[in-house]
Amino acid sequence: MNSLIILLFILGGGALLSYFAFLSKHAFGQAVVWLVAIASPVYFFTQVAVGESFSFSLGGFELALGFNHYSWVFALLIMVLSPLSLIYSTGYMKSRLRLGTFYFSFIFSIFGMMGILMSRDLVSLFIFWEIMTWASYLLVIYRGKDVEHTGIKYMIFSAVGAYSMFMAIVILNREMHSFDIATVIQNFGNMNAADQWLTGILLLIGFAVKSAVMPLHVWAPGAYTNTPTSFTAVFSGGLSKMGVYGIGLVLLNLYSHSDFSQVGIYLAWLGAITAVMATFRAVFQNDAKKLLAYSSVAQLGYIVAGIGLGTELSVFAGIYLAILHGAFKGTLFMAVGAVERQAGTTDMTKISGLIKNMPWTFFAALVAIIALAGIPPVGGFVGKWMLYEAAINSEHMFLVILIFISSTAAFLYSFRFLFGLFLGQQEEETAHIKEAPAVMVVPMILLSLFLVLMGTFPGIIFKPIAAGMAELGFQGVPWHMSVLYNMWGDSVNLTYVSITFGTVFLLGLVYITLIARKGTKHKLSTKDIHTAGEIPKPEDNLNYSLDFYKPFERVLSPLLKHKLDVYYNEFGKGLEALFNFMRRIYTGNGQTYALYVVVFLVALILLSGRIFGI
Amino acid sequence: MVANPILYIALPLFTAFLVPLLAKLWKPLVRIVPGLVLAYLAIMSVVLMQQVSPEKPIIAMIAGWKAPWGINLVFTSFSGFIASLISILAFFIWLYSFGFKKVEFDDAQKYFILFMLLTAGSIGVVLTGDIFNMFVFIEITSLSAYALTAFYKGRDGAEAAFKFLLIGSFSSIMLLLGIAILYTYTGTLNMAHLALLMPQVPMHAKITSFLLFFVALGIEAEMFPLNGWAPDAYSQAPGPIAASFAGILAKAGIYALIRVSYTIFDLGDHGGFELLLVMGLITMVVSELVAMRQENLRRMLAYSSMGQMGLIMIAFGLGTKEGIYAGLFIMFNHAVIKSLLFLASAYLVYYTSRKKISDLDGFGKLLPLTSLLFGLGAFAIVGLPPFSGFWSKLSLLIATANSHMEFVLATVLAVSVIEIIYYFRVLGRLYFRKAHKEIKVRKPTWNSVVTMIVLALVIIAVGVHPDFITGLLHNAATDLADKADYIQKIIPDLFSQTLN
Amino acid sequence: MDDILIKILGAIATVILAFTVGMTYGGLSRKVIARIQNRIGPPWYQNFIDNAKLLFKVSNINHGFMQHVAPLWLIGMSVTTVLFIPVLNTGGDSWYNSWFPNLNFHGDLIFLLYLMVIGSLGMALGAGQTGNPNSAIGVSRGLTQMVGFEVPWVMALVALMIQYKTTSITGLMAAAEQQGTWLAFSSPFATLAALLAMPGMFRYSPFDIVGAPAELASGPVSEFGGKYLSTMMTSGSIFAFVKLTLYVDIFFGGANNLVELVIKTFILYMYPVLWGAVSPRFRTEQAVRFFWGWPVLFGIIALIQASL
Amino acid sequence: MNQILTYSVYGSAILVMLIGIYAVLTKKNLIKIVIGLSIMDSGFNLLLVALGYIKGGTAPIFSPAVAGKDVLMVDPVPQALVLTAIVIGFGVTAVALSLVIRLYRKHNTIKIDEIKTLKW
Repeated sequence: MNSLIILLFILGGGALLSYFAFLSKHAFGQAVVWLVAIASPVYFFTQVAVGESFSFSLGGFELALGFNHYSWVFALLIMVLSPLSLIYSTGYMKSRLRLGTFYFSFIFSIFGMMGILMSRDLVSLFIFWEIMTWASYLLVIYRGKDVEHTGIKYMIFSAVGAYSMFMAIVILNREMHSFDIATVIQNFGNMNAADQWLTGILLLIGFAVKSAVMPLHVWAPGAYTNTPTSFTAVFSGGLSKMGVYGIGLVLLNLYSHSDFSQVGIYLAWLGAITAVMATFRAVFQNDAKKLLAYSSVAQLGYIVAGIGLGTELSVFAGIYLAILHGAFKGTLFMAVGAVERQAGTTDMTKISGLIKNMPWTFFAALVAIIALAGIPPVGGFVGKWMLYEAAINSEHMFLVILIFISSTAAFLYSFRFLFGLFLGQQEEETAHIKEAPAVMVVPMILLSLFLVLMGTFPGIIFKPIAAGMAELGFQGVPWHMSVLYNMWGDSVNLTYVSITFGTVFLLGLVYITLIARKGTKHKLSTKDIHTAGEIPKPEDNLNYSLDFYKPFERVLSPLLKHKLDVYYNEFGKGLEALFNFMRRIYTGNGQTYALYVVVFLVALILLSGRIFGI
Repeated sequence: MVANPILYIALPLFTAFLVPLLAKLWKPLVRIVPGLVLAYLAIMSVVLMQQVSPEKPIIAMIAGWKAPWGINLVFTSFSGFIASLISILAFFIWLYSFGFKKVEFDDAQKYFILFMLLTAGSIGVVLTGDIFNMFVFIEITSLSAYALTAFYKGRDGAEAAFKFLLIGSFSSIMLLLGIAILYTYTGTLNMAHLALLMPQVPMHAKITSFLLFFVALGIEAEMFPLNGWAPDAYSQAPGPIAASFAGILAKAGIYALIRVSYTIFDLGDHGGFELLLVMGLITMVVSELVAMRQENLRRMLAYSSMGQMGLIMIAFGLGTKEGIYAGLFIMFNHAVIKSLLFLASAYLVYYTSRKKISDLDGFGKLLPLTSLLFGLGAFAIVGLPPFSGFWSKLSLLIATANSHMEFVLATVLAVSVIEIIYYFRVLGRLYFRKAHKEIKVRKPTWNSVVTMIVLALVIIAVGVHPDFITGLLHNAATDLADKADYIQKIIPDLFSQTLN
Repeated sequence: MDDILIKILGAIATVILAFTVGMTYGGLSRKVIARIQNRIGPPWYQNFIDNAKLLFKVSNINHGFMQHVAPLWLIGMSVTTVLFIPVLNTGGDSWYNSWFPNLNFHGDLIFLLYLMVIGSLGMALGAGQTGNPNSAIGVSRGLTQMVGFEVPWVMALVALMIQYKTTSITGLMAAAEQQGTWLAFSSPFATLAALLAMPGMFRYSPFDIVGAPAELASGPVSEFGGKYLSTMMTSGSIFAFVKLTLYVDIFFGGANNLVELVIKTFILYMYPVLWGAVSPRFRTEQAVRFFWGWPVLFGIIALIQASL
Repeated sequence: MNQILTYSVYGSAILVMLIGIYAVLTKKNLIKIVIGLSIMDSGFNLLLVALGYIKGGTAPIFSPAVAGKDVLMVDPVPQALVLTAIVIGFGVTAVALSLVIRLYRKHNTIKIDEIKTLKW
């Protein structure tokens, strides 16, 4: 029995099994989930390897499964992130309502993702893609919050994307007489220009929807917010990367062999604009989860920009960012989930100063935020650096500026996030809140440690990425364990950075703790603070959390006035009015119907000359 | 066992007229005997499908007259497939309606008589090799359909039935006219013989009769703008009958349409197929768009199945073998899935008078299994893997792409997005709304549950492993595509004469 | 072993130099401003005294771990940065030249840009934990202002990088040397944009919206005292030196010996100080609008010039 | 002359059909519509019989009288068709009328454009 099939079997069977197990008894269900969460990664890392393949025929189509080095990179991400968040969600899911459905869809979407990555032909790719889509849709609407709005929006956009992909697939099949991806890549250049253009663009649309590129991103914030947070970690961290994976395939494997290599640049621009706009939106969110949702869109913007730019370094940066975004955004969503579970809300105007209550969560969030902001010496910096260097080296200067604006503005929401949830005044209402259970904390901590490790030794990830780049046509990408080079030979030596900063920091820590140790009063209440003379009354609000960035909002107000999905909604309304009008065709009067029949016949007979060409 | 295509028609007709006598003996026989007969037919069709192949169709002569003089029943891979589909589906619909409504005895009697007539007629339409005979069977089917539509006195069945009848009688007139024209020029009524003599029919007559056939059968096949009767009939007929309209009546209609335009007339490549394609496209678009805005669940399903019929017409309108294959696949899926949807919806809106979609709120908790099956059907009908709907959509798109029709491709896909929207709206209401107060729930009876589960299993099985039926579909497609073979199998001597 | 020793000694020397110069400049700026406002003002070594006093203050207060380590972020950042910045030109022939090229060749501009942010983020977190609303307000203003001035500053840098096909400071300095003129002359618009962005970094009035003594009680630092504040002062003065040196290195041809360095940096330093002495404070959005006005325009011109 | 005769027969048959169609499409009264339907049917039957007629043909019955010698017979098939069509038409009309009764009981009217509860 082939190992790929066994892996798929573990996931798919686990999904069904968990559904029925939860029907019978809660404990069984938990057991099954743990089983899957442990078995699948263990099996994956021990038994499955690149190069194994399994081909079979189904419904008259020759289907083939098997990882290549490129999809392997993403598979690593999925297989690390998803089990962790599965374990996390055993602690996170408080309500036992429809748990079976939840875990079924959760595991089934993991099944879909792994399937996408291991499918070597377009049919199975599409099948797994659709499975992933509807499974994640079930999770988006799981909470039952505005199903008619957010859920349908997600489904519509996914469907549009998937079907444009579908169209491209069948047209490619017409030209190639095969669904095999390798064959398609080989013969793509031989198609006529129109077909190349059409299929490529359709595929890009299909993938861009999942990776939330403007103007197809409007589903993302709502969907990310509505999903149960333990899945949002996978949703934003892993599932959106499927789109990135596909974009990489299309741009670098198909278009690079054709005369449409410029498309990548436009996509990069779209990505950069997405990054800027989403960042600006994220800055002004009051709900931590929504903030993260927007920031995910922004980060995906970077990734797409990196891959769209299409130079060796930029693609490298893009894939690296994709992996790392999976890690840190997973951590952040887990942290938010922990807060949501313990405090009951993620509204930053309602809660504050949780650092004392949930120190571990804070630590994980802190590391992840530093990674998100791309500050050394944590892993995020590496990706950011490579992205900038790539953009500068390829002299797309305004692109650089856009990316830079968005990542500078990212500091704003990064701080807002940490401050709003964990810092600031510690109120009595939140004093009772406890740290989240271990099953939730441990995954976060693991991921954050991984991020710290990446800060100094990114080479660990560079190795598989460099191998994967070969599939995209970049043979022998150079990489070093902890030195970054750009294309002009300028470099950053991460070890020196970490050593210097670490030494100074540690020396300083010793120094600042020891000096005047007697007189140092630790952990004062946040109530006794310097208030320039006047004594705050107990009812005074000392927590600055509303309109945090009002001045910035004033600056950006002309830009923020336009929201894209407003236009989409108007469009939808117009269509529905049209349909309502069309219903009147069926007047309900039998005679009218009879009249239709006669008129139709007469019309046909009159037009028969035209129809039958005589 | 005795396996002969004639039994397909003889047995149900016989039972239909036997039922009143049986009632005299023992009332439950009225419910039981039709089931036994249909079960026999179902088993028989399995047996026959194993015997038949494109090379050797099963041809049964009535009263020993050879074609073209006698009327014969032709059980080829194509017609046999549809006939088996209909008979098996009929059996399950009987199983569903076995205890569906504890109506008083007379109604049950009528119900089963009419249902048997409907089945017999539809299978007759599919199997007969004689065009006038086909007309007669169509009339039998429509008459029983009118009566069944008006089955419930409580509802507006009569109104729907009258509209149906009004349009239906137009269809019968046109059919007869078409037949008459053909007969005047060829002097035969046997389909194969007609196909053989078709080249010598003058063009204008050929076209006129073709258009007459096209419109008349288009009415049965729910083609726009001839499908005004469909939504009313679907929404007013009893649940299982709505299912059998989708699975049996419409299938017979589309079969006749295809048989006429593929086998009898040779106009296909001169515009006949294009006409079918365009009308199918229009039908699909209009129906799906209208379905989008329905408040009434049954009407929504009705429009959606009209849309599916449009899809089938598109598939056959492509005129390629792949197209036929896709069309057959969609016919199969539509028969199974839409029946499941209608049967499930019958329980979902059982006690609500207006059958509003808004009455479905919160049924996911009240009727978990039924709602689940409905959802499964919805997933399947919009063509999400791993359900059977996906494969038919895939094959249709491949066929469309291979005949270089990007526009049709795009339209079909765009419309399926709309389909997704309105089906998922319903699902959202089912599962994520608070149930209304004082809502009465009818728990499904065991037999209907069995029926629905079997249909669902078929959907999943075909979805996971489509090779269960692809072989049959391929045979059927090859059989339909090869016209000369059909003629030669039925009237070999005449065929050879014309050849030399 | 030997060269490592040299490295460490050089590093220490650099830090001490930076500290002294920064502190002195701070004191001098106070003096200058006082004179402009027609006061006598403190002596130039006043900052040293303050720092020492704070350092040996017995009672220190913090509200939790983040505030405790916040100054360390700052000091760590400033020391690391100063070690990655070439203090003197490689061409210089003074006997002490070999001390100062510490880690210049192991980091580049983009890296520095990000390095400079660590401090302010750590600072912000520390200030956030104090729970003092003024600190939070100050932080939000500071970050907003940062978004403001980073844009023209980065535009200028990107323009230079693309023009000279290098992203490292040493590379830029080498380019300046071999073309013989300062980059200030060869690419004036970039210099203009950078110079206009500069006061935002130094946070003197009119850009002192973060501290804003009158309304925010000196904002983020308001909860810091004693050793914490002294550490901040130290790192602040080092960081001032860092910024000045960076400007001098990039735009004004670097310095071959310490004297030249001191002269250049002091002149450069007087520019924000004098501007601040005579101008009132902006509101936050005004500041951002200022930076996104002319400076950005110059930046764009610079970019276009670079791409030609 | 004969041509004119035959064509007039065809024409009249078609005319009857048109009258029926006219009635169906314009009359609001359900009864009249049903009548229109049956007029349509009969017009069509006329047409069919006329098509099958061959001048001077006898009834297509193999009686001893005509045995052996070749006499001209009218085509039997159309007549068979017509017989079937008549029967079916009768059935349809019966069903239609019963439906009309049902409709009248429910809506208290037989105006077709007032019976539009099912629409859109």
